Amino acid sequence: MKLNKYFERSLWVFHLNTGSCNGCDIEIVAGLTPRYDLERFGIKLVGSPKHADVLLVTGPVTSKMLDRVKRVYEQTPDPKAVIVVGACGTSGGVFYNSYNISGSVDKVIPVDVYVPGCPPRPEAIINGVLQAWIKLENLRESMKTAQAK
Amino acid sequence: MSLSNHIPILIIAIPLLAAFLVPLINRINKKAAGILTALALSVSLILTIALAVKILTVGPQVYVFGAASPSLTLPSGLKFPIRIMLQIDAMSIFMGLITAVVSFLGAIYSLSFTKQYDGVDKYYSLLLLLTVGMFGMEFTGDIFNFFVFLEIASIASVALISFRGIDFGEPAEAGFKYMIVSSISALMVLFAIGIFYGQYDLLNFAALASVIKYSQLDKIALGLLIPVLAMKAGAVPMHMWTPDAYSEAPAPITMILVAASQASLYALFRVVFSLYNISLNALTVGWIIIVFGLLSMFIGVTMAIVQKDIKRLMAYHAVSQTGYMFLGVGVGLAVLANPEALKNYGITAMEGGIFHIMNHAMYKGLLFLTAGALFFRTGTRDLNKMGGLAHYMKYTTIFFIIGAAAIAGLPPFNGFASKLLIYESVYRFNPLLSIMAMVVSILTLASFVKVFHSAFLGPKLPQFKEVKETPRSMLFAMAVLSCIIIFFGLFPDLIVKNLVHPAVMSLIEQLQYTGTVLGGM
Amino acid sequence: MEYMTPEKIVELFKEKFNGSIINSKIEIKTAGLKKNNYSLIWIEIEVKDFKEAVNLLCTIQFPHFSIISDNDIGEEIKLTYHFSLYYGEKSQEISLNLATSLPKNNLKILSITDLIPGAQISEREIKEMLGVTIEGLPDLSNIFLPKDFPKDVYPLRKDETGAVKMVNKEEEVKKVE
Amino acid sequence: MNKKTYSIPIGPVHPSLKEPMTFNFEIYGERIEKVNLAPGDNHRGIEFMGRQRNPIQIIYLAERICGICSAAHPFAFCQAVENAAGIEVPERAQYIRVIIAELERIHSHILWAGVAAHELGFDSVLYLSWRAREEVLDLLEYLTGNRINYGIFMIGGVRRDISEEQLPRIRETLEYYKDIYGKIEDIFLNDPTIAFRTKNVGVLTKEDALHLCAVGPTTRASGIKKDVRQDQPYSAYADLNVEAITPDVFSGEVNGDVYDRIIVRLLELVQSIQIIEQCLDNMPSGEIIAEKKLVKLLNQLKKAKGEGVGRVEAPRGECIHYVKLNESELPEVWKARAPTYNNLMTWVPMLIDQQIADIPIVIASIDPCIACMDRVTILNKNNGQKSMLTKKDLHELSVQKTRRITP
Amino acid sequence: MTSISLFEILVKIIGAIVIAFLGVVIGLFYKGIDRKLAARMQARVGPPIRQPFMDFFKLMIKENIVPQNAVPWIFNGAPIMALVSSITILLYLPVGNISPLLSGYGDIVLIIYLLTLPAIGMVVGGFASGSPYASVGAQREMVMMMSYELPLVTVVVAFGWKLSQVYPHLNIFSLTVINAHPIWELVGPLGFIGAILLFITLAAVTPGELSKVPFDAPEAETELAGGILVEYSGRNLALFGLADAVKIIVMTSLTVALFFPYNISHLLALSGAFALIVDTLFFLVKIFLVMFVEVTFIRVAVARLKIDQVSFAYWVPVSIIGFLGLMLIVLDTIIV
Amino acid sequence: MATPMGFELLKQLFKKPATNVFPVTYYPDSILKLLEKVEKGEAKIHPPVEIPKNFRGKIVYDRDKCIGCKLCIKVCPSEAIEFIPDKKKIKIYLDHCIFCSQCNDICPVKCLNMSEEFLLADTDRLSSKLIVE
Ligand code: SF4
Ligand code: SF4
Ligand code: SF4
Ligand code: SF4
Ligand code: SF4
Ligand code: SF4
Ligand code: SF4
Ligand code: SF4
Repeated sequence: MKLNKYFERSLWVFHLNTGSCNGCDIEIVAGLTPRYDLERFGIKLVGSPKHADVLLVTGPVTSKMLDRVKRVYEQTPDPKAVIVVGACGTSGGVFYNSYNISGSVDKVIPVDVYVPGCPPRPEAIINGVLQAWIKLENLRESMKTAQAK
Repeated sequence: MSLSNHIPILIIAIPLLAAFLVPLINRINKKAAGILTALALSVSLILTIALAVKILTVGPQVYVFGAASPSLTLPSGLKFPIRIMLQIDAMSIFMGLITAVVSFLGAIYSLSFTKQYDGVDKYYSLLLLLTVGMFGMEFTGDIFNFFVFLEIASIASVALISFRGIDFGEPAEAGFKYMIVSSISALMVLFAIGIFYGQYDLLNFAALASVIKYSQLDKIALGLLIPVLAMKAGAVPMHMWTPDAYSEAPAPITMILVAASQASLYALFRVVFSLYNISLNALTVGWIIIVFGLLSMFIGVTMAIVQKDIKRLMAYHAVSQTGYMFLGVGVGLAVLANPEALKNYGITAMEGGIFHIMNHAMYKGLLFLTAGALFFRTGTRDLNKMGGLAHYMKYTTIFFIIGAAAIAGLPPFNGFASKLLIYESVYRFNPLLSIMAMVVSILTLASFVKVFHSAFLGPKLPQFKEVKETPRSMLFAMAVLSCIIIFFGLFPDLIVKNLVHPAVMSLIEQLQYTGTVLGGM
Repeated sequence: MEYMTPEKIVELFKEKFNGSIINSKIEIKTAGLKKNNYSLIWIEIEVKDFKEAVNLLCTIQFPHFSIISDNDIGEEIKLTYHFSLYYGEKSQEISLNLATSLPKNNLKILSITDLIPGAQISEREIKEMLGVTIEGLPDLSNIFLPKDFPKDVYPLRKDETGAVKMVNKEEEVKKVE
Repeated sequence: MNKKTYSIPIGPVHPSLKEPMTFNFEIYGERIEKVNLAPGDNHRGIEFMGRQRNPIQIIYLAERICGICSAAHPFAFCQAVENAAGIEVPERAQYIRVIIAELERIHSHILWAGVAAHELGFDSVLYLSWRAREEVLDLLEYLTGNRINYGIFMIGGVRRDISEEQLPRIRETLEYYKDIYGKIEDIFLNDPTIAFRTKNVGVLTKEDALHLCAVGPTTRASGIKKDVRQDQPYSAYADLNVEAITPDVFSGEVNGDVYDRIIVRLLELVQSIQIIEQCLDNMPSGEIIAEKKLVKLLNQLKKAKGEGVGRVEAPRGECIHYVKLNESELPEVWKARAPTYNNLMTWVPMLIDQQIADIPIVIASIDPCIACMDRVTILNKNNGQKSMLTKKDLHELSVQKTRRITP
Repeated sequence: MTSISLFEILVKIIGAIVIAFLGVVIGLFYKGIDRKLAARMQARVGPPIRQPFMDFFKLMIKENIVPQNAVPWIFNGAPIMALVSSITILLYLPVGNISPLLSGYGDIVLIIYLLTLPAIGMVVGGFASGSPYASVGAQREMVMMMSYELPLVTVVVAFGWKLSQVYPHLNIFSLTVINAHPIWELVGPLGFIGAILLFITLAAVTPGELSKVPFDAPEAETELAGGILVEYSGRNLALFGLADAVKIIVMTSLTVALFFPYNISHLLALSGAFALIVDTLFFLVKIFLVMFVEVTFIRVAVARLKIDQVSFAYWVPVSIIGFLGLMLIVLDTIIV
Repeated sequence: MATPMGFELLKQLFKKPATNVFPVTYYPDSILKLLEKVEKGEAKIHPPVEIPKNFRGKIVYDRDKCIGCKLCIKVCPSEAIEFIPDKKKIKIYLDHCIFCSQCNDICPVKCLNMSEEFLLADTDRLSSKLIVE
């Protein structure tokens, strides 16, 4: 996997709803609109997982979405990050004890950043992105030092 | 008296001889028929090139049968030529080159392609005869001989079109259609010949041209010849035979048929320019030809877009491309009487039209060959049934792309070179004409992208698991055409200056044509 | 339009299906400061006359159909069809809740989609979630069940065929590291 | 060319669907020949979960049936429980409920307008209208403590009062919307490209709307005056004059196309503002909840027995909850039905014979809430014959139907 | 063909590389401006102007996935073809005072043809992807291409015809010549109106040529998930991005060359290198203004049209405007 | 385009954007260095949109006051609260919490409160930041 500093500056996001209540989804969209404007950071919503760098996942994983989540994750080219937005994606939130929910997203695909909240404010989502930046920059630093050795 | 003086007749004689030898040889060795044909045609090709070099450097050449010297045109005492003579100027040799190249490559391609057929000896004989007919039409200086060669070519064509046998309904039907078309045209041509002979007692082109008076009868003759030859050339609205004939004939034959239809086109130009020239009302006839051209362009391409049989589709494109030739030459003719305009753009337009003849023969030949290759491997011509073939037939795909790009007039392929000449001259005659020409080009492009998509792209289909690349001889033929296409596309100036321009001039300058024959009469 | 009072409607039903009306009641609810009232009708009817009752309803006005609610009460499954009548004008609407009970050994009811096409999804839901056979549903293919959903599980049943056994129990609070 | 149709699956993950839902379209060229709906991707089994929780917990579950209408479901649920248990809601609470519900309608309709514009590729409108929407979200956050999923409903009343000092802020926001409304209307109804894409697209006839039991703006745009707030006024609506809005109010005619649905929603925006103003003017003082002590409330519900229906006109149409209490901690039955559930089938007549390019806007035009619609249904495309009713079937059904009702 | 010295060829090659590089850089830069301006009109801060560069560098390190159904060499070749052909057009375009690297007989026709090539690259790439979305997108792109070509050709032919009437002996079908003889100076009042109509036509063709709203049906994000490009990722997507950026420069420069070829250096009485710089800067300003009008503003101010509406728009109203322009110019010439 | 939208957009071009540039306007050169600087007070983070008074943010738990009555657990809709029997105290997992504040309401001794903190994103959902004890 290659990483460069441009990666963080141009995160293209694919939004994946795995059974959420929509609350988080509209807050994500709100994050793109003028008040918050995620595009300032080069973040852009794309329509195909093939174009994505980041998967923004919302919602508990319903049985029917289980395979989809995995497939979309596989279709996303490396390097990639996964950010889970909202309580129900992070842990299930209010959705538990159901026959048709397989639980939090991290049971299905590896997750890099969690954004708790139900729904989190758009700023909290931006903060989630910030956590992802920090993680990526740390990763890059460590890759650099590893290479130096 | 060197052998080189006899080249013209050798070009015709060698294939003719081979045509009779093929059935004999076939008795001895099955493979030999094809090889003999290829050999004979390669000799013809070499001779044609040699002849071309000579004509382009020295000037038009005349060959007279049975005279003391082959170049002796006027037998002692007579003021006009009566002997059978071949009369080859830059235009004829230009066409001759096309014929030679196409038929040679057709023969090579056939080496592998005919494996699926029985009775290859007949196939090759007919192929050779067709070639003979075409050479004859292009080289002859005598209107009756023209008729004879036309018949030879037609009969060979009919047989070849229906070659795939009576048991297939369509080939027979297509052959039958072509036969009707041919016989009607033959009849008309004969009738026109009758008119000329009755009036002037002459059959020689040049001699006729020098005495033609543009009488009422001459007009009738012209009225007979133009539509009939346009029909043989496959122009709208007499194009109905082409889709059937082109799609049912075996692929290499289709390629040669394209050239054969151009031989008729050549004849048309010959009649209009060399026979009538200034004596006719150039503007009117020019416009008639332009309208033929526009109609062919549009109807051809729109019909093509909806086809699902790959060869039919290409056939309609052939109709459409013929339109470009008409357009270019038509504009040239329309301004023939206006030296200023002729110089400014008329000549360029004609160069475009004539150059397009050669280019069309090359890329359309290539396209038909690729279609043949697809048919050879998949057994179908239905585009809806094909798909994903680029996975298996890489080279064929590349050749197809080259052919398609050329026919759509994309740079840097030859189609662009000739279309450019047409656009940039025709618009000065009438801007709408070149707008239409360009739009048709784009439609052509779209149509071929569609074909490309349905035949070559998409997932691998299970029924084509066994499909392999085409055999080598077929690839060779396609490769040669591709090289020619690219070469012409990269160095159009070279070709235009050395081949096309002289051809155009020989059409325009009627006097020179008659002069070579009649010796400054 | 002439509006029937809720009492009249109940009477109409009683007239027509006297024997099979199990019980019926009219509820008056109020709201707001002005205490405007609106009424709900609850009718429970035997299965055999259920379809006819819907038909009768349709002769009053084409009803708005909302949903079928279900209740698994041991030996029977009670289905309540929620309709409303006289919508379109202020405060005139009457909610009509038509209930019927199906014994578990004969879970069958006639489809009403021929009368009210909009009921299709709800009927399918009932079929899926409770295993009730809807007779005459236009598309009887097994459309609602996911491929891998067990055939004998009906999530909204409270008996042994319910979905309790399928619940994903891993998702619990106590997931200390 | 022979007729070669091909099928395009759309969803469950597709940019025009912000929520998972699967459609299968049979396409010929660019035209839609057949529509197969296969929802269920978002099915979480909410009713099942709810039947294992106490009513207070269910409020929050109901709120999360749908994040956009996060007032409508708890509203309907609370009403159902109150009806079942015979709890009287204080008047002040009724007014506060209505104010929140109408604020939600404002936010939801603007949200819809933005999303619809986005589906049309008109992102500027999305941006500008969502900027306007932020104001009402700020207000909701100010009143309830959260932008979405307000958590303000409680059985027997509301959890938070609207205090005196909060009133000016509400009026300010309403003034803001009155100010910009003219602009919004101008942009949506006078823009030629929007009209191009929405007029005569996705037509739902009055017949079809009636027979498919469509609700909300979808049915009103087809000319059916149906609005729970008018038909059976609940809560403070009983004191107000709410009239169902149909497009002829604005344009004088009813076509039932997407454009009409835009008209209806925009006019409802004004209506909501007026309703809130009336509520503010007439708000009575008093308690805001019937039982303040939650523990007591829980005990009361544990003892209650009865069944109740709660109906609420959500932004997308009638939202109905049914609750049956039977002297137990858990409700015996909880049934929730969202508006999209009823509107789902209207897609079929709307989409047949339209073009691929119309799919997103037509789908969006009913403002679907798949999350709520899917709360119980499991629909799947597990075999080839999964089609919903085709237009023909529908037509036949409606013909039969018409014969039956018109003697 | 005149003999060209080795040196000349070398200069051309180096020039081509420089132009390609500059074209790409300026293209990306302008794309950044375009995004920024669009964002500002939408009341947002928007991405920094260098954002397109970062997108590009990021895409270059991403994994390049070739879908199973695709034919790899065609799939990977398509973006290269799109980029190379758009760069080639650049070589034919005059920049301010500087005449193009390649020019000659009929190069404007060549440009029209070359303009179709990036689109063809996209179409082939879309078809090669083997995904239904991409196929629908590719079909739409073809329909678009067929539609906008007629008005585009009309504009170009009108120019050629007018010039050929005024200067029968000039090498008229060449952009350099057109650039040197602004249309406004050649025509009377009727022709002036005609020229304005032609400008409108070209302004309408540009967004189609660039697949921007309202003519972005082939990529329609909400319908086709990115349409033609759904299956592309990594390097290939980056190349398509570059091609797009270069095409913006190409189309705007074309408009400038046809309609606003004026330079300002002689007004300021400048000469030499200084004039060159001033004119080049002025040229950049001109293409910026053209881009703002033809691309940025239109794309934010309207909704996407459906593909049948697009082709109708081009075949009927836009073409009619073009023909009217042509007719007015012809009338203008004939009457005078 | 002379549409209503066209005018609106042109006007907007010359207005200040509506964006609240939290936390910084553009991506900084290095996010780590920026955070360092913020720590040292050399740089400032632009604050989020104003938070209203009764905002429901992260829960604050007054451990000492809690009497271990488990009422909060009873009403918590998302099973976010765990009871620790030996200490008779509770533990709240914020990754489960939906910030409904129901536990606050029911707590008889009011030892639970909602704060204004809401920037809770983390790379680990069980990090100490997300568990309130
Ligand atoms: S976290 Fe809450 S708001 Fe977000 S999707 Fe889940 S339930 Fe909805
Ligand atoms: S692969 Fe399937 S889920 Fe993914 S974008 Fe394409 S259609 Fe949607
Ligand atoms: S139409 Fe609305 S609800 Fe449906 S996916 Fe699009 S944005 Fe979501
Ligand atoms: S329709 Fe959807 S958004 Fe509206 S209240 Fe119901 S669930 Fe919520
Ligand atoms: S589907 Fe409707 S009710 Fe449900 S969350 Fe979405 S908008 Fe709300
Ligand atoms: S705020 Fe709500 S979800 Fe969070 S711990 Fe308290 S009761 Fe549970
Ligand atoms: S309700 Fe309050 S006192 Fe009781 S356990 Fe919860 S926090 Fe402690
Ligand atoms: S039951 Fe006791 S501890 Fe609980 S609220 Fe009532 S008085 Fe307080």
